[in-house]
This record gives sequence, C-alpha cells and structure tokens, in this order.
Amino acid sequence: MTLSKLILAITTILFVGCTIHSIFYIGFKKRTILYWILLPLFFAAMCAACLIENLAGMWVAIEATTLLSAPLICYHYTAESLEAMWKYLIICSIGIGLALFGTLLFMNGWYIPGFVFVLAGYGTKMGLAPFHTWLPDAHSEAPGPVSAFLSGALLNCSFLAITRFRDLLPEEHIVFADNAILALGLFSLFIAAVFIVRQTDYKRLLAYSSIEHMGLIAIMYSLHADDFIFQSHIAAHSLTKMMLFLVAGNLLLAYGTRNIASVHGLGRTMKLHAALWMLGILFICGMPPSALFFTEIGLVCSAPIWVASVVMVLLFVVFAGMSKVAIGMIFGQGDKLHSAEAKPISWTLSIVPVLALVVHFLVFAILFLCCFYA
Amino acid sequence: MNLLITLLLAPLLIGLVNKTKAFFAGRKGASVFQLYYDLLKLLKKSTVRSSSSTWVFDLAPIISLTAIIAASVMLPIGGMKPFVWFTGDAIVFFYLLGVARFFTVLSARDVASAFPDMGSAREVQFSAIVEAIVFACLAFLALMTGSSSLSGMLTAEWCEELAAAVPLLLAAGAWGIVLLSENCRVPFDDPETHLELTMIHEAMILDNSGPDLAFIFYGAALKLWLFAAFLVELILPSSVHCVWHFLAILACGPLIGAIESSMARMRFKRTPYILGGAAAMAVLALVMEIMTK
Amino acid sequence: MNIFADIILASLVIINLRLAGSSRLGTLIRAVALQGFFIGLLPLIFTGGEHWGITLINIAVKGVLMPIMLTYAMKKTNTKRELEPLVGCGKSVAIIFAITLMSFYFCEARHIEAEIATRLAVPLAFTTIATGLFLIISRRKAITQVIGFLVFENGVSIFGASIAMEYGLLIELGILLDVFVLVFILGIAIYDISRTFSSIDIDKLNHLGDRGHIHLRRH
Amino acid sequence: MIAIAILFLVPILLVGSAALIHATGYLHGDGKKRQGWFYFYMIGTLVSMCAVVGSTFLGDKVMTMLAFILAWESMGLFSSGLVGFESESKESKKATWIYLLSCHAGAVFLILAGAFSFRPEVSQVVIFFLLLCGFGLKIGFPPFHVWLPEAHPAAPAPASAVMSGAMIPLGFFGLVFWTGVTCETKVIAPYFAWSMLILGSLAALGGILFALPQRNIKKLLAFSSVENMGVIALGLGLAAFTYTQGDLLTLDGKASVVDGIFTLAALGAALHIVNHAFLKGGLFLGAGSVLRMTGTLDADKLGGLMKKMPWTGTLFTLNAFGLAALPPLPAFLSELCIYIAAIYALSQGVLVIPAAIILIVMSLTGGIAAATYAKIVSATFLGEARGDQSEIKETPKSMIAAQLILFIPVAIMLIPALLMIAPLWLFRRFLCPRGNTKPRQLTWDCGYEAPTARMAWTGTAFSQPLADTFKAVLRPRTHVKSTKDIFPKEEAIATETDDIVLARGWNPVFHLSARAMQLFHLFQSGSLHFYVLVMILAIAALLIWGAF
Repeated sequence: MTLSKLILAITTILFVGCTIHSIFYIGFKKRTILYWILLPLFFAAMCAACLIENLAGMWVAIEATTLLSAPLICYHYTAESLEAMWKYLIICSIGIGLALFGTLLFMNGWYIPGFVFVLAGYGTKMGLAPFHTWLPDAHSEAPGPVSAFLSGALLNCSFLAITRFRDLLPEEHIVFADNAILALGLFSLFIAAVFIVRQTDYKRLLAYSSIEHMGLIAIMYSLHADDFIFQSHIAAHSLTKMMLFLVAGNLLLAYGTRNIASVHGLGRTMKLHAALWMLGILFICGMPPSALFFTEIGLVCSAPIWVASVVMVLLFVVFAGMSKVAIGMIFGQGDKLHSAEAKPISWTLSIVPVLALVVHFLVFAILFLCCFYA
Repeated sequence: MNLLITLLLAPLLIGLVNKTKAFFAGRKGASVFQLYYDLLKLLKKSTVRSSSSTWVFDLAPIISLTAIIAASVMLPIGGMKPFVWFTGDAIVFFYLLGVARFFTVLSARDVASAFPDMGSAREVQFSAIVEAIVFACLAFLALMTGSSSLSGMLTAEWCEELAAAVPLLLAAGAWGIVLLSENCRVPFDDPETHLELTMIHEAMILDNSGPDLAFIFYGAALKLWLFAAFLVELILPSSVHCVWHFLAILACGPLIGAIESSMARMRFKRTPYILGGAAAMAVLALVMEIMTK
Repeated sequence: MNIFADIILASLVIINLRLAGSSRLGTLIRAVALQGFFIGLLPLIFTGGEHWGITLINIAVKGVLMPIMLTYAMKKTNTKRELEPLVGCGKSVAIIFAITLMSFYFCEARHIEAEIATRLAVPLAFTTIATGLFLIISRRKAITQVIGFLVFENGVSIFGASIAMEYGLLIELGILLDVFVLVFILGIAIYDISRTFSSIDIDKLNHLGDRGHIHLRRH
Repeated sequence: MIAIAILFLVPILLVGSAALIHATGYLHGDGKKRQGWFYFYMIGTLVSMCAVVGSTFLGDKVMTMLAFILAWESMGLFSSGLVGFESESKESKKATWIYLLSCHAGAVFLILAGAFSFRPEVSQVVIFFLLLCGFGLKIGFPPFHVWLPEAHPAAPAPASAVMSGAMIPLGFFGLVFWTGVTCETKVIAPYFAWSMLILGSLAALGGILFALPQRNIKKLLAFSSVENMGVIALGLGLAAFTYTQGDLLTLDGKASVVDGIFTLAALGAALHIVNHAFLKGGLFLGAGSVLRMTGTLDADKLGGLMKKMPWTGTLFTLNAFGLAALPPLPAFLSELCIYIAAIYALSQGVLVIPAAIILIVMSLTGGIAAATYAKIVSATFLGEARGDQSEIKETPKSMIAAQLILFIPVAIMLIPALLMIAPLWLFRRFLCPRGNTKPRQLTWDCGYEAPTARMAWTGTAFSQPLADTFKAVLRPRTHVKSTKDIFPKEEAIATETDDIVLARGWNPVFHLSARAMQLFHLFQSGSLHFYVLVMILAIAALLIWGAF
C-alpha cells in the first residue's frame, strides 16, 4: 500500500471513530452546531491533502486543515483554549508559510534550501521538535475527540507532505534530506522524553507522546526501514493514540481536572477506564502485544548502532515517565485531600476506545501472524 | 578408636583448663574430673523449662550435641583415619558446628530474656567472622597438602627450612585465635565471671537445666577438644606416634588456662579487631601459598 | 517593464523599514495595505500584463479587504499603539536595514539571481519575510503579530511573483482564500482575546507551558 | 537443554501452584473482592515464565529471540500487576514503578543485544555485557538489585514467592542461553567467569549484609534472595572458569580434574536454584501468613508467634534453617557441591584464585546468613509476644497446605536428621531418671520476678553487634532520643538501614537527570515570541548545515 492510501485509510477510520465518540461526548445542541460543521470539513481537508498530487494544491489543503481545526481547538472557549488556538494559528501559519516558500524554492530548482523550508514548515504541522511548540497546548486544550483526530490523523498528513518532497529530491541531495529528517526525529524524541518525565498534565503527556512517535516515524523513514514495519507503526500509533485521547477526554469529564496528581485509584472507581488507560499507555510505549513493540524492534534492527542505542535509551526514559503516571493514576486510593472526586460518566463513552483497542489488537495480531508465516 | 578417645577425654580438657587457672590464681581448685561429676549430677535432675519457650528450646540441646558428635566423627587424630571421610568433609565438619550454634542461639532467644539475647547476639557476631577465617585456613590447607579431605589436610610433615613453615605457622596462629573465640574463652568471653552482662556462651544457656544443661556442657567440652585437636594436627607431623598427639591435645588445656590467667577479657567493641588480625593472618598464609605454588 | 518593477521593489524596501520603525498601529496597517497593493501589481509587471483578473483580486484582498478588517479589529479592541515593543523602533529599523543589506550582499555574492525577473526581487523577498517574522517576534500586540504575518506572507508572494511560478488559477485563489480566512479568524480571535484577557498583549497568553506548575483549573 | 528447562520449570510450576493455593487464604477484605485480577496477573506471570523457558525450543534463532523477548517483557508486565496489586501508598506505588522500570530496562538491553548480535561490527564482548546488564537486572546483581527490596515488601506474599523463587533465577537461564546463542564459548568464557565471580561475590556478601539489619520480614527475604543469586553465580562462575582452562588441560592431563570441577560447580548452582525456589517460596508464604494474621511484617513488633501459629512457625523455622544452608537440609547440599568444587580445585592446584575467593566469600556469607535467619526466626516466632496477640490464631488450612507442598524436599532431608537426633532424645526421655518431667517456670532472668516482653531484645537489637562490625558498608541511620538531664526520662534509639545503592546511587542519579531535563523546559516556556525565534534559529541551523 502506498503511504498516501494508508494515511487516507487511517484518517477515515479515525474520523468514523471520533464522530461516533463525539455523538456521546459532544452531543447535538445548539452550541455544538459549529463543531458538527467543522469536523467533517476538517476531515475533508485532510482527505484532500492526501489525495492532491499537486504540491501547491496540497499546501492549500493543509493550510485549510489549520483553519478548520482552529475553532475546534477553541471548543471549550476558555482563556486557555483561546490561547492554545492563537498559538496554534500563528505558529502553524508561519510554518505553512515557510512551507509555501520552500515549495517555491523547490520548484525553482533550489533543492536544499527548498527542502529545509518544507521540512521546517510541514514539520511544524507534524510536530517535529523544535517546531512542535504549538502541539502540547493545542492537544491538551481541545476536546477529547478533536485531540484524538489531530494527533492520529493530522500529524500523519503533514508527514505525508514531507515524504512527497523527499521523493522528488534528486539523488545527490537525498543523503542530506535523510540526515536532516533523522536529526529532527531524534531531537523530537529527546524533547518528548524530557517533557514526559515529571509531566503534571495527562493530556499534555499524550501530546508529547505524539511528538515522540512523530520523531520515531521520522527516524524510521529516514533510515529506510522496512515498509511494512514503518506503515504498521503509523497505523498502530494513530489507533492507540486516538483511544488514549478519547479515554483522557472521558477522565477529564469524570474528574474535571487534567492534573495527574489529583487522579488516584482509577482501578477502583472506573475499572474499565483504568484498564483502557493502562493498556493504552503500555501499548503506546511499545509493550507487547502492541504492534509498536514489533515496529520498535524492527527499528532497532535496521538502525545504525548509535541511533539504535540512543533511541532505546530515550524510549526507556519515555516509558519511565509514562508508566509512573499510569501507576500513579490507576493504583491505590491515594491521598484523599488532594484527589478529585470522580463523577459517573455514561457507558456509551467507552464504546469507541474499546473498539479501537480491539481493532488494534485483532488487526495486528492477524497482520503479524501472516507476516511470520510468510 | 580416636572417636572413642575423643568422646571420653573431652571433659578432661575442660578440667585441665580449670585446674591450671586455679593454679595461677593460687587456689587448689576442683578436680580435673569435676565436669564428669557435674554431668552425672545434671543427668539425674529434671529439666525446668521457661514458660515462654517452645519446641525449639526443648530440642536445641539435643540437636546441638548431635551435630557436634557428628562432626567429631570426621576428625582424624594422630594419623588414624576418622570414622567417616570423603572429599569436602572439612566443610561438613564446620557446617555441623554451625548447626549446633544456630540452635543454641535460637534456644537462647526462645526464653525472651535480655541476658541470653545479649549473649546470642555476640555469639553470632563473632562466629560469622570466624567462619571466614576458618575457610581461609581450609583453603590454605587444601592448597598446601593437595588434599580435599580433612584426613589429608591434617597430615603435616617436618619442614626442612623455616621459610616454608611460615605460612603454616601463620595459619596455626589464626587457628589459635579461632579456637579461643569459638569456644568462648578469654579474651573473647569469660566463662567464669558472675556478671551475666559480660558472658557470651554462659549467658545463652542461663535457662537450661538438668539433662539439657548436661548435653550443652558436654557439647562445649567436645567442641573445645575438636578445635584443640585441629590445632595439634595442623602443626604436629603425622609421623609422630599417636599417643603424643593425644597428649598434645590435652596439653592445650594448660596452655589455654595459662592464656586465660594471663590476660583479661577484652571490651566487646575491640574483639573484632583481633578477629580481623586472625583473618589477615589466614589470608596472608593463603596468599603466600598461592605465590609459592 | 523592469524599470517599473525596480521602482516598486525599491519602494517595498522603504515600506519594510517603515513597518519596522513605526509603533502606531494605524501606520502599520496603512503600510501593509500599500505593500499588498504593490505586490498585487508585481505579477502583472513580471508577466507582461496577462493576469488582470488575479491581479485585481489580489489587490482587493491584500490591499483593501484585509487592512479594513484589521482597522476594524483595532477600533474594536481600542488599541492605537504598540506601547512597549520587545525591541525598540530605532533598533528595529537598524536590524531590518542590516538584514536588507545582508540579503542583498548574499544574493549578489552567490549569483542566484540568474533566472529571476529582476535581481532585486529575491533579496527583497527574503527581507520582507524576515521583517514579518521580526515583527512577530518583537511586538507584543496581537494585531501587530497579524500584520507581521501578512508581511511575511507578502514576502513569500514577492518571491512567487519574481520566479513567475504558474500555479494555475484555482490554486492561486486557494492560497489567497486561505490567507484571507486566516486573517479573518485571527481578527475574531483578537476580539475574543481582548474580551477574555482584557488586553491584546500576547505576553498575557502564557498560561500554557511546562514550567512544573500544576493545572488545577476545572472546565 | 531439556534438563535445564525442567530444572527451571519445576520451581515455576510447584512454587506457582503453591502460591495459588496460598492466595486463596491470603487474599481477604479488599483483596478478596478484586481477586479476579490477582489470579489474572498471577496466571499470566506463570504462563509467561513457562513461555520464556519454552521459547528456547523454537529452533530458529530470530524467532527464538523474538519470542523470548516477548515472553520476557510480558512476564515483567504481569508481575508488575502483581506488585501493584496491594498498593495503597505512595511508597508502594513507587515500588511498583521501580519494578516495572527494571523489568523494562532488562528487556531494552535484551532487544539491543539481540539486534546487535546480527551485526558483525559489534564485538561479542559488548553483546555479552548487554546481556549481563539485561539479565543482571532480573537476577539482582548489584547495582541492579534495587528493585528487589522495594518490590517484594509491596507485593502480595504469594506473588513474592513466585517472583523470588522462580522468576529471578530465570535470569540465569536467559543469561546462559543467550550467551550460548550469541557468543562463542572460547571468546566469552573468561568474561563470563570473571563477571560471575565479581558480581556473585558482591551479590552474596552485599545481599546478606543488607538483609541482616532489616526489620521487615519480606525486605529481609528479598535481600537474602540477592545473596542466594550471588551464590548461584559463584557456582556458575567456577563452572565457567573451567572453560578458560581448555588448552592448559591437554598438556597437563588434568582433564578429569577440570571436568570434575565443572560438574560439581554446575550441579551445585543448578541444585541451588531448585532449593532456593522451594525454601524461599516457603519463607515468603510463611511471611504472608504472618502478615495475614497479624497485619504487620515488622519483626520487631512481633514475637512469640510460634505458640499461636505452631504450623506456620515450625515450617518457617525449618525453612530458615534450610536457607541458612546448614546441614542436612537441601540448600546445604547444593552449596556443598560448590564448596567441594572449590576446595577440590585448590587441592589440585587449578583455578586457585577464583576458588579461594569463592571459598572465603561463601563462608562469610554463610556465617552472616545463619545470623540473619536466626534473627528473623527468633524475632518473629520465638520468645514472648511484643503486643496483644489474643486475637491471633493459626492460618486457614489452605495456607499451611501450600507451604507443605514447598516443604517436601526439606521433609525428605529431615528424616535422616530426625533419625540422628533420635538416640539422644530417647536417652533423655527414657534413661535419665527425671527426663520425662517437664516443669514449667518463668524465665529465670537472674531472679527478676516480673519480666515483660519488652525486656527481651528485638531482632534489630540482636543483629546490631554484627551489623555494627560492618557499619562502614551498611551506613545505618540512627535516631537517638536521649536526655541529658540529671534525672532520667524516656529515651529511645532506632536504627534504619536503607539500601545504599538506591539511596546513594540511583536516587541521586535519577534526581539529577530529572533536574537536568527540566533545564530543557525552557523550550516550552509559554512565550510565543520565543517559540517563533527558536523556529527561525532551527531553520538557520538547518540551512547552514545544508550549505556545507
């Protein structure tokens, strides 16, 4: 399967999932009309970005995703979400503007500067450090389904844009391009690790985890990892991350706080969500039986030794940070004084996460079995 | 044969020690056979047990004595083969003594009183370090004699030059200290004092009485005999007739008595240093042997 | 036709300096409107008067519509001046001037103007992009940031026009629409920000971030 | 290979089933309500442990490695669930976290080692050291042992029994298997042997030294697991040393000697794995029974439990006696094999230095181990109760039955022992004139009439003199509350001994690196100006890089 088709498929699946979840999470009210108008448009823009072959046309579509998702991020209309939207708009627009500049340079035959601007521009949208700064803010402020959609679909689309330019490069510049992507990927992994340790906000935690995985995807891409492994990673990350963001949204609904220290003993109060949260975090960290486990091993096997070592160390740091959070939130009864009370939430909210988990598990179990027997 | 002599003569050694001490103190002292009388008397009495105690206290004297007798089965004296010997019997030998100590300590702790507790705490403190010295000596012996069984290890020969004897003498010196420590003699312990606070072995058995106490006394005497025999066999060549060996073991009694009379018990805080010195001697012997091989 | 192009480009340099040197929002908006107008003309000049339609739309959007929107936002939020820029106006002019000189020097030194319609265009595009980014970094007011973004976008357009890139009409319109919608949304956001934060200082927008503080706010 | 697999499977299955039986009695209250999770984790752990062993039979190298890592990782995950099962407090959550991290770190090393083993440019020594780190984390070689004393007190007792008895030794299984698969014996034997010798000595001595002053029963047992792993490592190391003798042998004609050393040492290590599984499993289950009935694991607050819980007490005492490696119980036999191998080597003049080190280290370890077990048995079960024990009774039958399963090997070896002490017992019973009478009196105590339980020494006090000898290593923290007034008032002294490797090694390292990471939080300071500036600088850097 080509990358664009794969990303299109993932985007569609995520759109279906997020829409179903939104029915229960957002609901149909007068004030949610804008949400229901923008969500499909946002999806349409992403589809366009995947499908349009013309580089400038793709640029238009990706810029459109920024514009259409900005009001979605601001759905709660609090001061923080406004701030997040503002930063998202400014940073991404600058990024996209740079991408346009890069596209022009590229088309004019100035490949290296062109590619640098394209990489920086779409890298901004993709969440590669140090262009990622909008991402934690936007993902943490947006409502659950929107964060899920942003993280699982939008980032991939921007990545697709980078790969298109990389494929058009003439032979002699490919080494530089790969090295640049690799450097940004490693730096993203590093930045994610640094911010995941001692993180206090669980939605930001997931946002940084997205940066981490975008870094990994960039690294895999730059090292010409096996197509199957590379694409599995993208798909598995999107599915798992969607599930995690949906669960995080539900937790926010129940506890009313994103502060990790205020949430305790999920294992006793919200058993299903505790299991989903634990599994999701283990899966996203590449624990078996997640597909990410195999893809990360694949990466280590194909990467140069120093890259493999650095990646494993950083992944371990990420695991340390995320597992601490999961354990803190799931186990124990904790300190009554600082913990928030959980409000009961509707069971319908757990349909999509459970389905996502099941799909992830089934699809990859089948895929890998086929792969091993082949 | 040597097992029989060991079992019979062991209490005599204690009697000799006490007689010597009495001599140094200017007293007439008890008969050298006093321990035999004591044992007989104790065997006739009934055993009083602490109400705090459990089966551990009840069985410990029996287990301890059994273990020490079992160990003595393996000790060669004067070139005579022991009752049982095999590769590595030296290890079993010392571990059996460890069993005896383990249960003595447990039974001391079983009566819930501060004095036995104090004694047992010190007992384990010294014995843990002594264990390493003993095994360093064993390693040295195995290396020197090329044998891995006690009966082979304890067959010394006349040395032709003094330099070759230095490691052996070092080991013997370490062993002498081990002997004093393991059998709770001065300077590690003073069995004769009347302050329970300062005793080790005697404090541990404060609550034993009757046949149990007899077992313990006999076991202690036997253990002293075994260590003395080990020391004698370490340095006395096996070409000497075995009667001399037994006499040498018995001569250890007055020797120990003389040492006990000539010095006072040390502060407990200082005793580990002596053990450290002994350990250094044993390890030095071992290293010298490794270097010369 | 190059003489016209050179005149326009030279005046764009002056506009850049003006943008850097003024703290009055009104002046800035007028400057950016003028810049939009000139840039709208550029394709016409470079391609020899073929694209009348797109030129008109460009001028209408960049030179008229967006400045009007910005003026409206300025009035609504009751802000007239950029009070305390992070870099003072004098220094800003100096910096932009230095950047202009440097980009001209580099383009000259590396001879990259070979196929470009006029040798002024590429360095000028760089300078304008730099001016836009500089405004975003060094100014506190939200409106100034939007203006900075517009300048940045204009810089990209100068470059696009100067290399005579043919996107096709649809995509041209798409790009224009995107920018327009963006400025529209930003304008709305400015209004919301001024209401929520009772100021349009971007420095007030610093609740989000990772500095180890704890988010206890309830939604 | 089959024999080795059975060697590891037997403890897994037997300790596992005993733990499952024990758990039926152990879980109560809140734990009973959530027991489904417990059994899920437990069975998951056991199955993945079996899978670890089973994966080595797959044949194909890549598949084996992948399956092994998969099973290894899931073993860590399931058992982390067990460790976290009872967690209520911050400390126990931290223990779960540390455990999970150490499991995962082990897997990371394995993945790297596996991936690098296909690269010709990576030397085998590097791969071996990666493997050593990976499996050392599970085995608990210092400085990687830190999770043991944290996780074991936090985990439910049946879980500790499985983890300590059956899971930790799997590290040796993995180490030997992977080293065999990825490295050439000739190249790696000296590294293997020396690292086993050094790490084994450190683990044995360090483990037992830190076990000695602990007052938490399970913490003490956890440290003693480190010690036993050290002993096994010493045995393995000695066996590995024989491979380094290869060439010398054929010249000397000492082949049979070296063969003998290898056989004895390897046999000793193998036997010790099984023995340790049974004994340590039994001890952890016993500790679990104590916790279940008394609600505490603090040995200094217990005492005299033997009278209330005779079965548990007796089994615990005998297991402790066994684990102190005293004759004639099984653990002694396995240590004896290693001892004999060492002393045999010395007497034959081969491998003199390692053999001498092993002999001395093991003897010192044995001496301190005896003291440690004497302490924990006497403080918990002997003497008088240090608190109200009127409510306490013997545990449910299932818990005793579980311990009896693990008691089988000890019971077999106890029969000759009982036969040996029988003559003296009969002598006392029938030949002594008053041997039958058993009058009971208050403890004599120098004539003091009203002894209280508080007058007896606590376990900590008992171990204090010996611990004091090694205080340079142990670095206990002492809290003294004393009075300098003329008239005596209440005084108190308490000592605590932390794991220095964790307290002075890992914790500072972790804190420092977290602090260093916080320096980078600058990148997300919240200032939009700064964000854009960073973007531009990054682009500039990329452009400059591209230009060259």
